[in-house]
Amino acid sequence: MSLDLALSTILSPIVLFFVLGLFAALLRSQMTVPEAFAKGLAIYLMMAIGLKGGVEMSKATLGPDILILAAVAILLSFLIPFLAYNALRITSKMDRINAAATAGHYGSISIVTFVAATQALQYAGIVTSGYMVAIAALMEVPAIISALLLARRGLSKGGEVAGSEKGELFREVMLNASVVVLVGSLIIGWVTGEQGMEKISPFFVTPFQGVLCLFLLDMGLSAGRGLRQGWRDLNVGALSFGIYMPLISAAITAGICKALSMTLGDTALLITLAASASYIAVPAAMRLALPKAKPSIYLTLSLGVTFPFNLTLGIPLYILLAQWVVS
Amino acid sequence: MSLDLALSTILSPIVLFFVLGLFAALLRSQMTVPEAFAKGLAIYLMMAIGLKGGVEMSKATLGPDILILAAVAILLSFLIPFLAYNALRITSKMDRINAAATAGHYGSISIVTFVAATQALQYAGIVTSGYMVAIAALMEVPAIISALLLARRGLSKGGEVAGSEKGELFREVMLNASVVVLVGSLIIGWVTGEQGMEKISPFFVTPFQGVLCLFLLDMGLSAGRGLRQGWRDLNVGALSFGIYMPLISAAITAGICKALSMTLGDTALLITLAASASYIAVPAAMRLALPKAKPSIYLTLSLGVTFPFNLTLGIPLYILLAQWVVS
Amino acid sequence: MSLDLALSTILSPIVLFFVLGLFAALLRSQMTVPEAFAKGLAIYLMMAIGLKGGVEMSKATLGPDILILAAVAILLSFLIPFLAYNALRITSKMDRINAAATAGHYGSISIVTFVAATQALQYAGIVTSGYMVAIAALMEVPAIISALLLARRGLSKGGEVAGSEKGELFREVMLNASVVVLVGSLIIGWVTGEQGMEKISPFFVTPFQGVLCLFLLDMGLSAGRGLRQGWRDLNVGALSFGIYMPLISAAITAGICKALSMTLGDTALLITLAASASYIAVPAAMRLALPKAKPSIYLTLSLGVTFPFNLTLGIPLYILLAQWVVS
Amino acid sequence: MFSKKRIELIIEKPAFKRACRVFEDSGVTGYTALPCMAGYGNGNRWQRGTDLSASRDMVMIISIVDEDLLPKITQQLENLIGAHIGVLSLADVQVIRDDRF
Amino acid sequence: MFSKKRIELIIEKPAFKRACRVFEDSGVTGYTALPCMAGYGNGNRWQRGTDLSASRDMVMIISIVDEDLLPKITQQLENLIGAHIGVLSLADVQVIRDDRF
Amino acid sequence: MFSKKRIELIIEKPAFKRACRVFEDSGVTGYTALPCMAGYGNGNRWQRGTDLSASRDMVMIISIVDEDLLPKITQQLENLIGAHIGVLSLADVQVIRDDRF
Ligand SMILES: Nc1ncnc2c1ncn2[C@@H]1O[C@H](COP(=O)(O)O)[C@@H](O)[C@H]1O
Ligand SMILES: Nc1ncnc2c1ncn2[C@@H]1O[C@H](COP(=O)(O)O)[C@@H](O)[C@H]1O
Ligand SMILES: Nc1ncnc2c1ncn2[C@@H]1O[C@H](COP(=O)(O)O)[C@@H](O)[C@H]1O
Ligand code: NA
Ligand code: NA
Ligand code: NA
Repeated sequence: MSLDLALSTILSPIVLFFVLGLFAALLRSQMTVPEAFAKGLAIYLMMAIGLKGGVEMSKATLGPDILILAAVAILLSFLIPFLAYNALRITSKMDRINAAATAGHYGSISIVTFVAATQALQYAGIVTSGYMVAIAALMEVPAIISALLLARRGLSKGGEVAGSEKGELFREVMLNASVVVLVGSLIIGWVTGEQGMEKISPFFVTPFQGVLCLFLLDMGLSAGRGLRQGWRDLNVGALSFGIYMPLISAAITAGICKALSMTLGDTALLITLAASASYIAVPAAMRLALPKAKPSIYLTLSLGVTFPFNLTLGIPLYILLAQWVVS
Repeated sequence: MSLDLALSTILSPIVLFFVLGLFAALLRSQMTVPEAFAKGLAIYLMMAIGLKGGVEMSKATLGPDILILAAVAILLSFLIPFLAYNALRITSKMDRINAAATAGHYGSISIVTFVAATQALQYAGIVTSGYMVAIAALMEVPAIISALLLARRGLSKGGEVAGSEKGELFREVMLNASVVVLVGSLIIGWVTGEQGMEKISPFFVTPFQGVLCLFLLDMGLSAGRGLRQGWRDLNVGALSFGIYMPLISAAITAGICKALSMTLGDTALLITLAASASYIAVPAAMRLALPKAKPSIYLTLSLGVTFPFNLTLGIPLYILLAQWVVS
Repeated sequence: MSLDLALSTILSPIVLFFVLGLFAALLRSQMTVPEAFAKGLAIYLMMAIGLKGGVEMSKATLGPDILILAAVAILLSFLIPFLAYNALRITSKMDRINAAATAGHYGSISIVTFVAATQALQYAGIVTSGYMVAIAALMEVPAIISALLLARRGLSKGGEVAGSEKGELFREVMLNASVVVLVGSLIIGWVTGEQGMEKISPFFVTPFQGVLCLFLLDMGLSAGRGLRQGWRDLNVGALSFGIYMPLISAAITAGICKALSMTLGDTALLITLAASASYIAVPAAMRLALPKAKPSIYLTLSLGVTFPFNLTLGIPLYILLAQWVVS
Repeated sequence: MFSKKRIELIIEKPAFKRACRVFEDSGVTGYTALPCMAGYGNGNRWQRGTDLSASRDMVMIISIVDEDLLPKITQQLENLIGAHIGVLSLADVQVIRDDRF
Repeated sequence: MFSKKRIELIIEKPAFKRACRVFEDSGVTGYTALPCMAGYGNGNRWQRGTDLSASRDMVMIISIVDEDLLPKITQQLENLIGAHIGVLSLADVQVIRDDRF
Repeated sequence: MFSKKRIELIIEKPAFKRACRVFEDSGVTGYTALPCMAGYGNGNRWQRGTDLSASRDMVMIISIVDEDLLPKITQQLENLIGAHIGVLSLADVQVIRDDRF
């Protein structure tokens, strides 16, 4: 039955559209989903999962475990980069700054991977908690601080870049679109509850999976293009990092979830979050904070290697891992 | 029960997403809804309300009252700017040209405010007439003529601006997107009736409120940014105009509705239209016709002050006013 | 009853929104549907029809007739340009290169015309086969080769254009958005079947006709603008070609369908495909391959004349023709 | 190589059509317009997409013209940016084909 | 300050990739492309978004190059705009770092 | 006609706000930014819309300034493009109104 699950995840329309985009880009098709349209869909998706999480939170009673879970999530996001940094330095010959910037991506999360995991779990009939959306939001930012700490030694002490302003990174990071929309929608869903949701669910719930197909077609195109342009800048050590690092994070997180005796669904989601890597919020922050690090390295790894791996093989694997840990 | 109504309007997801956008912008978040996406949604919304109004018109028999109502609406749009102009000149020290341009905005209408009022009324179970959409369209343009009449004395007699063409303002104004789409959809809805609507209602009716949430998130961002950038150009007199002027227009219109013995729903909608101010069609027209007037003044007032006020407090107030007048 | 059908096609919201856009553009309204939004909708539409066709294919058993049909379709696309070229050269005084480029457009197809025909047939309760989507995709490209063959003699032998690369045209054409998305979605629909479709049909099936309205509003604007800008470059012979050519293609195809004893629905669709002309894939290819040909000629004809004709009068006519041929 | 003038006009979008007419009427062989995304002037910043009316957007129009056309066109453009928000500058450029412009 | 040349090529989008190859093959250190939104030439106006094939869109490519590269690159670009719709102009600019270009 | 300098800075979008502050703090009367859509440098191509973070997009900032401001502003911009991806060039232009810049 678990193999069944894996297969049905991989052969879902969502994943197949991603693969379609990936191949189109690798075959050098010029087709694109217009940037403005894709960004609009991204906002829709974040509103939808925020609302859904919020409504579910409004129905549940939240115990103190959620605070422990929140603390654990923040710690995971903060600590994974240190592990990732050392792994990178050992297996590839990447310099400090690039290793630090890349490590930051792996501490943070990919919300699309999270959504895809939710869909796979839902399909398998496994229940998840609404507050996991809040956990996801909490894990976006701490990794950026770790990246800065890791890069500190590699940075020249030459003073500020012209035009920089105190707090610009903080504002960029804490108020980026995904934090604002996710957290905002979560709160709105929480406040208005099931009743408020009723009228807007024909837009935010019913067509959700279809929109995801369209969005993942675009993600496939992006991932394929990232890979095609960037793989020359990476050696085998670095490329393999894009696959073994999520597995390491997954294994560690699985242990933690067992210790916290979390439910099957939440275990699978936390594993997925830990194993996923950012390709929106962190790259933007890194260009500001560590401009010497090369986007062609970290974006190729997180978007071109880890994201496709997680979406196709990773998620079924993480669900199996969760099943094994929980049972 | 009426306080209930007010509360449920303010705590509806639509308004809450607006407030989310407003706060994000005021806190200087960089997040944006892509322009092309937001404009696409705006066209969707106008098609949807046009169609809905048209279908309702196809079911009702239209008496001669509708012609009287149309004439009254045109007059309101035409006359309110004269009132607004004098109010502005008295309470703020705004110069002629800017006062005239701003006054024009308040004679015209905001279709989003109209839609939000429709939703609140629908939620409260209050019936409205389909032809109110046509009334809204009729109120867009006359105020622009008033603004030009008001500004005439302040204009230099120095001949035409290079490159201007006869009729350019007329074409800009009469064939702008909102007039074309609203009126066109109204007619299409009217012609095809309920039967034609059936197949397209899963797109234009069911998800409507959800789309409105996404659109109002963007409107919140725009309003917040407008306010943050523009408030320095305005004194207290001007800023307060953004709130007292809608109330004056509302009061006058309430009296007129009583005289016409209109239904509760239509009264509330006409009050809302009169109290709302344009931030799309009129600004564009003013840049052409009165280029010396400052957008930072009129846009800040209509989009940054009046629109948020109407959306949150205004609409419940106007409904209460309508209830009081009709009963 | 057949006149009824014609009328109900012409008065469907889809066609009426097209006409609205057409008139708005001809009256020189500035309104536009943002490019990024329209392109996003185009991708949605292609995904939706690909999926639908694929799912239907997964339910049917495909006999050898489909291979014959495929061969016929490819041949039609390849041969129609030779006919069109000679027709153009005779009835208008168009030069070789422009006639060849234009002829290429008429061998290829318009997927929106195809979709509109599907809707009209569905409305009339006439069944069509899923694999007709594949047939449509097959007919996109061969005509481009014919255009190149036709233009060969008119081309200077002056060597390659600077910066051109071997295979660029092939890649442009074979991997353009519409081929990738149509064929990709068809395969995905085929693989995942009805079960996979279930979860995504609230996005891809239910709102389809509504989205088509919005898309056709934009097409109307494009067609109207194309016509307004381009008609001066065309004489009466050329303009009439935009109407008589589809009729010739339709007549020939009707005969072929009879010979193949195809079903009513598929006959109507193949006639429509043959009678339709490309305005996306072929123009882009022609700019690369025959840069001396003028877009104002071929785009005005295919988008400004033939497309509006097909959408309003052509489709009902082709359905009647199919009924007459099949019965 | 031949010497021509490059006219660069940054102008508010609502006046775009007017600027086009000025160029066309003055007999230039062509011009090209580019969208702008943000800007600053007089202590105020503007940014595209902030305002649904797009009335604060700017566009840049570039035209390569023959020196002979300059007097007429600059005078007209001066009138235009006297009324509308805009910035005009001229530069020397070289082109390959003299008769193209 | 060092003197360089600024190449500005306005070219139809379908030929964009070809133009890129010309620049790359001629050994420039880089170039940047900007989208255009409207234009006029030969009595015809075009406007972005009017035509779904985008085959009438134009793009502007800017490249700061060393004078030494000019002969080769202008000859190739001349060939390109001989076949495709396009406008080429060159201007003098100053840069701070000589070795960057 | 008065002589001014035209500063053209092509810079990565994440550093856009910093560049704006540099211009504003150095006292220019204004600047205008245009979106870029693609580019090439160091053997790598980039293209807008390829990457959801938009962290590889570039923007072009143009500012017409008085010669007097040049030393301060170029020094600051040099610092900026020392840290961030960017290309700076200066050109001579003529303007009609001297006091505007
Ligand atoms: N003198 C010019 N200056 C700037 N752009 C031009 C000029 N002439 C032509 N163009 C551009 O090149 C396109 C084609 O022009 P043409 O080849 O004259 O039809 C026009 O639509 C403009 O975008
Ligand atoms: N010589 C140049 N002329 C114009 N733009 C350039 C030039 N060199 C680099 N660029 C732009 O700057 C970006 C980064 O270049 P680089 O720093 O060389 O990797 C490129 O992608 C181009 O957009
Ligand atoms: N010196 C300048 N260089 C380039 N663009 C400018 C300059 N001054 C003003 N602008 C542009 O013109 C707009 C209006 O400027 P202003 O008229 O000074 O408010 C600004 O928002 C900029 O986009
Ligand atoms: Na992670
Ligand atoms: Na009003
Ligand atoms: Na055809």
